[in-house]
Amino acid sequence: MKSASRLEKVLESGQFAVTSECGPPRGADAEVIRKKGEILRDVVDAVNVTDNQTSVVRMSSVASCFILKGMGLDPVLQMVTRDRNRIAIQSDILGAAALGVNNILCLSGDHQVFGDHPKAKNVYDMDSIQLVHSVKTMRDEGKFIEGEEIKPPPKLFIGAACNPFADPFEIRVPRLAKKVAAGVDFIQTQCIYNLDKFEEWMKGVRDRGLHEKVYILAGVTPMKSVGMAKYMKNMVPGMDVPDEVIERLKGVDKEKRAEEGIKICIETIQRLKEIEGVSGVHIMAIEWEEKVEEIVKGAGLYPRPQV
Amino acid sequence: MSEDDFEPKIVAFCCHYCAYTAADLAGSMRLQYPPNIRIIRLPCTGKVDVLHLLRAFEDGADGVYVAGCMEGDCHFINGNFRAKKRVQYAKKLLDEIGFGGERLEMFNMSAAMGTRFAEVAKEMVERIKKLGPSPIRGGKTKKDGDAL
Amino acid sequence: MIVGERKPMEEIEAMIEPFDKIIVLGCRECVTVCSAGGEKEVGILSAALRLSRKQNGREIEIKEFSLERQCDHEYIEQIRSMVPNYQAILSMACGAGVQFVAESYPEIPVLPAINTTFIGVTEEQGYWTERCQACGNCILHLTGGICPIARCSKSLLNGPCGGSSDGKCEVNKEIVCGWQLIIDRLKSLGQLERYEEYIPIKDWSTSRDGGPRKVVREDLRL
Amino acid sequence: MVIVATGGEELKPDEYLYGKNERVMTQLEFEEHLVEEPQFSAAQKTVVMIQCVGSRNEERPYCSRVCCSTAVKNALRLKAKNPDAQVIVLYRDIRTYGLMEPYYREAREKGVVFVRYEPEDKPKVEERDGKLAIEFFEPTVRRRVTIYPDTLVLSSATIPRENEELALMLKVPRMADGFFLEAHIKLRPVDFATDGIYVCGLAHSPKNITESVAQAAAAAARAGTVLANDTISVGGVVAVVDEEKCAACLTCVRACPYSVPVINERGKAEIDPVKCHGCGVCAAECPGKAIQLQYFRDVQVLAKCDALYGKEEVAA
Repeated sequence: MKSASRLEKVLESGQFAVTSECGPPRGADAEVIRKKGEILRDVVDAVNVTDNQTSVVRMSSVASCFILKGMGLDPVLQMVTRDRNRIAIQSDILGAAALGVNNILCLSGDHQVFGDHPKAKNVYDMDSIQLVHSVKTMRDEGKFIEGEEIKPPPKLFIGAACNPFADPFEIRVPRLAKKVAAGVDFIQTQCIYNLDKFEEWMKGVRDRGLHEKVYILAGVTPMKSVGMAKYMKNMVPGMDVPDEVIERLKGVDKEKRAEEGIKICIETIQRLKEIEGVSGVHIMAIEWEEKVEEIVKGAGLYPRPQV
Repeated sequence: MSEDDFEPKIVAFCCHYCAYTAADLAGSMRLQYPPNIRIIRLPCTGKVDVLHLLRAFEDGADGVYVAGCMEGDCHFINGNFRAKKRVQYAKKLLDEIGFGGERLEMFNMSAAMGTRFAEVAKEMVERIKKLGPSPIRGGKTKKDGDAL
Repeated sequence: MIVGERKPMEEIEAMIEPFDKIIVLGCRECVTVCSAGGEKEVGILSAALRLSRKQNGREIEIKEFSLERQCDHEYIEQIRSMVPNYQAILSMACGAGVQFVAESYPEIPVLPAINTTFIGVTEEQGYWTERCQACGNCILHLTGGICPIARCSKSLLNGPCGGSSDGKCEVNKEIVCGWQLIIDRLKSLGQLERYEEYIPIKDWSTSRDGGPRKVVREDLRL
Repeated sequence: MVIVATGGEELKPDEYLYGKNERVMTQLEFEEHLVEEPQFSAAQKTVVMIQCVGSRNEERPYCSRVCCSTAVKNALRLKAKNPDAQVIVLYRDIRTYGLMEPYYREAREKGVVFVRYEPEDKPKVEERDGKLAIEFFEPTVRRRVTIYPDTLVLSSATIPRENEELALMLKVPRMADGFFLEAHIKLRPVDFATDGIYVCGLAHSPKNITESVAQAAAAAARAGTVLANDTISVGGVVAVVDEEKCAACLTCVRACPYSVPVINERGKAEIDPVKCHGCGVCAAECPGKAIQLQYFRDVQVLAKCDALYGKEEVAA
């Protein structure tokens, strides 16, 4: 075991893992996190905590993880390289590890123009692959980026994101290979609506045997409405929402569309379970955490294993 | 100064091959147009410089216009297009300093359009009469909040 | 070359508001080439400033002058005799030129008339784009000759982020994804496998992060 | 060297039953009948001619110049062959200008009747019982008169040939009616403003043969003044580069519509005065003010600006 992560244990034991996420509040109230944690308790194996997602200022990811940890959940610390240089990043990693956080997801982060502080200076001292490499060096070699010894090193289960749908498509598998080589333990993918394209990518992953070196958790997000589907299709960079998904939502009554969105999500998970090399799912129910339980149960993934 | 007794001074930068010849034709045709227009001949409106436009205003012109060939008919291929863009740039600059970009304009006409030449002259005199004297000759600036 | 563009008139006018006698100082190097601060722009800016002042009934005396370069002492010396007759210098050089003129004339305010934008190229007449961020440690040999630091909005060194779609950057559809360009170039060079070479975390100390930089060639020093 | 001599055509009218009744024809067609068909003249008891058909109206405000003389000539020719034929010419103004006035007098002496009509009250032409009926107001007797002629001859307008494409190609101007426009009506009557292109004949405006010949000779002579020389002197309106100021930015190289400027071995822009067309685009675009167009230098243009408003001092 590389860490004390529950997620790692579930995956190591060969069971299909389920993770979800929660976005910290835009305020200083810890209750918001606790409520979300309560909803997800026992429903998933680990909970990602986003790091100022879409560049909007929110409660610190490290602090939010600490709150969840205190409730007995297994948080995944999301860490973007947009806002911190290598000094701050390593410092936060040490802090998170000291507070009992066992998982980290290494990201570059959305560009700040999308957020509430578009005039900010971005940092990008490193990219997400370099962050993976740095965390691995810290954990396995017990060394900081510049080579100084860490006493004791942080024991973190290292994750990264992957978008099988972004361009250029031909480097999507090589990019995963690069992350694997840098030392990533698990991958959480972008939301999957285009299963055909995802399977094509997975085939490329299997051809290179990457699924044997890294746990791949396929991302899913239930659609609440046609508007949300269209927004994701047209406005969210790197998102692939096929027209038939939108058509299917349009095909039912307005008040039943959310229900239909859940149904689509469950069907997607069932299909993902069958794909060789997919080790779990990552359910991103954006501000809709209360539905995760329904999805997990609907997909036959409940109860979660005790490890 | 009322609109009636204000006689604007207007400089017209005219292309030798069209607008200037059109002015000549307007004369041969005995067409009347206001005497407020002062013509400066250029080989092509592509020779018009933003600096010249601004300097004409500095010298006290109440209005300035550039008259080039019909689009597509420039004797030098595309000088009139360049002139158009420069006039747009200078108009923006004049707006930025509160002088008013509408005191400057670009027109297109062929050498055969003596009548159009006279019309443009009238049109421009009327426009400038409405705008009043140049801000540097006692007229109002746009920054006084007295925009037309 | 260094690319710049003239500041908005309002900002320049506010800057020179206290003065009635100024020098507008052009530079005949980069800013001439990118039409930001050459002799022509000096003339246009001066005319616009005079016009603006005149209409408000307060005239300004402007000396229009252009130097070969504002980043060499010897050229800057050319205005020494005229400086005492003026209240301020409005420099139409890049930020380096403005500062070097200021260093030479500590007794007079030296003000910037242009915004220094980037190190770039002329794509076509009137259209300039960025190519280099002067990081001080070139990696173009690793990335197919296209710089990810200058041309990726996040300066990512190991590939495009998930926001790249249709070859365009997530920041804005008008920005070409730098990594798309790198991949395309590596492909045309038949070196796509080079993409998988890990580029380690960069030493930014050669960039501005190492403090103001200098280049010294002892063999050339007098 | 180009001489534009595209000629003109006779308008095929769309009024007075032209094309609908075979007795209605143009002057050119009438003339052909007179010359080619010996019996034609003898068969003509009454012939009516209408002047200014398609000319001097809103669409074509110009006078076609040859129609009055042609009408008089054809009337006299008919009278010579068939003195009994009655010829009535409905006109607005008779313009047998120059030395053709005697023919007009002769026609009247020979009994050709000239009746004036006003453009507001043009003759009415219609078919009545298989006959051609022409009704018009006779001002001397102040009555409306109807005549049933054997032939109605229309003095149709002279129009330019289809020449728009040529005008665009040569970049030479045309009037709204399609005739080419010379550089100056009085001072440069056969030149275009563009060097080396001249105009003559009906391409320029309606005129008679003598006038066309005279103008053609003039155009040929103008072209000859150039062709007769072994060398030509180009105009002085050319762009010159001040190498001291040139930043070799390539703006002029890119801006020149004729690709004349080059960066020379000294790393400065160079403009060949023989190739330069003198448009001044480079001078206007040069960000270093290193290029001046001779005769239109900045100081000259600005001096004109200054002078317009009584300033004597010229700012350089």
